[in-house]
Amino acid sequence: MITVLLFAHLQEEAKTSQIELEVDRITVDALKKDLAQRFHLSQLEHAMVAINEEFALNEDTIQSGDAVAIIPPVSGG
Amino acid sequence: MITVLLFAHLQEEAKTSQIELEVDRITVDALKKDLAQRFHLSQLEHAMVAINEEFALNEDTIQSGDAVAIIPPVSGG
Amino acid sequence: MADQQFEILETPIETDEVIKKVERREAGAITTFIGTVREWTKGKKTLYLEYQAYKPMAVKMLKQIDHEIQAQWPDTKLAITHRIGRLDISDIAVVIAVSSPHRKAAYQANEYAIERIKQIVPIWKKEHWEDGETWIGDQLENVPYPAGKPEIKDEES
Amino acid sequence: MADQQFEILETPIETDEVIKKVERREAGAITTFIGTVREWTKGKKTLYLEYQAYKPMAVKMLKQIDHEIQAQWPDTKLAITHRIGRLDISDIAVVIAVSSPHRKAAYQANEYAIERIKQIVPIWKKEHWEDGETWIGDQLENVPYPAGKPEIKDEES
Repeated sequence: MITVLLFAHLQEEAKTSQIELEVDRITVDALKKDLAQRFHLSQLEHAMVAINEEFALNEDTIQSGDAVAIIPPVSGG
Repeated sequence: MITVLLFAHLQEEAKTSQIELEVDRITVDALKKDLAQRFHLSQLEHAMVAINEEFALNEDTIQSGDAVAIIPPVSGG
Repeated sequence: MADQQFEILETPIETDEVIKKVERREAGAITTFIGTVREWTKGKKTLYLEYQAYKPMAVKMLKQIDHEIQAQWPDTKLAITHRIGRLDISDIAVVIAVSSPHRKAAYQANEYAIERIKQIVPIWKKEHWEDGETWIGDQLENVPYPAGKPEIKDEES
Repeated sequence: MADQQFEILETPIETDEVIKKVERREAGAITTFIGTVREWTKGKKTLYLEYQAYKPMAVKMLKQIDHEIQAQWPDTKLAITHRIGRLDISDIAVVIAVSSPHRKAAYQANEYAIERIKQIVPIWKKEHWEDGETWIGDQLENVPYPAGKPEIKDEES
């Protein structure tokens, strides 16, 4: 199982801050496409994905147990 | 009469912070030469002169009543 | 403690507390950047802001910025506190303090830190105006990340 | 009051007090520069410093720096306090605070202010070491003024 954290507008669009996915392995790219479809998340193409608090590339693979977060363009400071 | 204020090393060399000169008019250049000789002030060639709290040029004329200060290279901050 | 040099708080930031973390006898210069909530942005009046963070990763990224700064300006010491939650006009959102023996490095490292915060630290702000609200992201201030790690750009905020 | 934006004090400087003078609702960024007494300079250990000022002219020159900054960065607000008298290691000699709607101007105006202070404001420091003392001037850190007004140079302190 993979836990995906959502923030900012994504959290509001999905109406939840956390999604549990019943998969063992998935690439970052596939995860983004899957989430976009199922939860109608906008602008996911502009978002980064963090695996265990590190920025990941589209080709990287997420494994069961990883802490995954979708990181839309940040606006702190 | 012209009052000349001294600061930093000049004050210590002259053993006073203030010199009264019995002159009516003098150029900045002539004042520096006069002070250097009479009070053995060092590095006056690197000092600026302020007349009434404004930096003056060597050719400028000081008149009786002006507040004059010798400004060695500053080191604040 | 090094761990407390980088904090995400839900309470008001005391600038002096952040400055204290970088004070040391070798320092001749301390620069601070204080990011405050501005009332007007491009003709639009802000009522208040709401900041959200992915806290553990945000702290981790602040520490990464510290590593980057130590590599470029080895003599500096850095502390950063970012506030999240609701902030009103003039409230302090972030304080960055850098100490250094010489001033040039203190200015440069400080400006580098705020630029990197705006690129890699997972914190988001939601603007609340009189006529609506929006999470700020690429549509207004930022551009999407290119593949891989975000790069330094010269942008205003 | 504008007159209190620029001060020469004989007592410790409270950084927060200087920052307060530039706070305003238009500000999105406040930068501060805090100049502190450094223990080591070029391998020599400083015991303490003594600062002296030509006070009325120093305040006047700080105001001139403000005019120069307003001309270059019109949206900024500036406050500067310089301390004189005896200062120990880590004591604050000067605090410069600049607020601005955007950060770039706040950094640039702040750095410009410290550079100008080191050129045109009649304040002098005397270094006291274990083996002697010297008024700091052109022989160590500065160069003599060229004819007329001093110009901006890129120097460290």
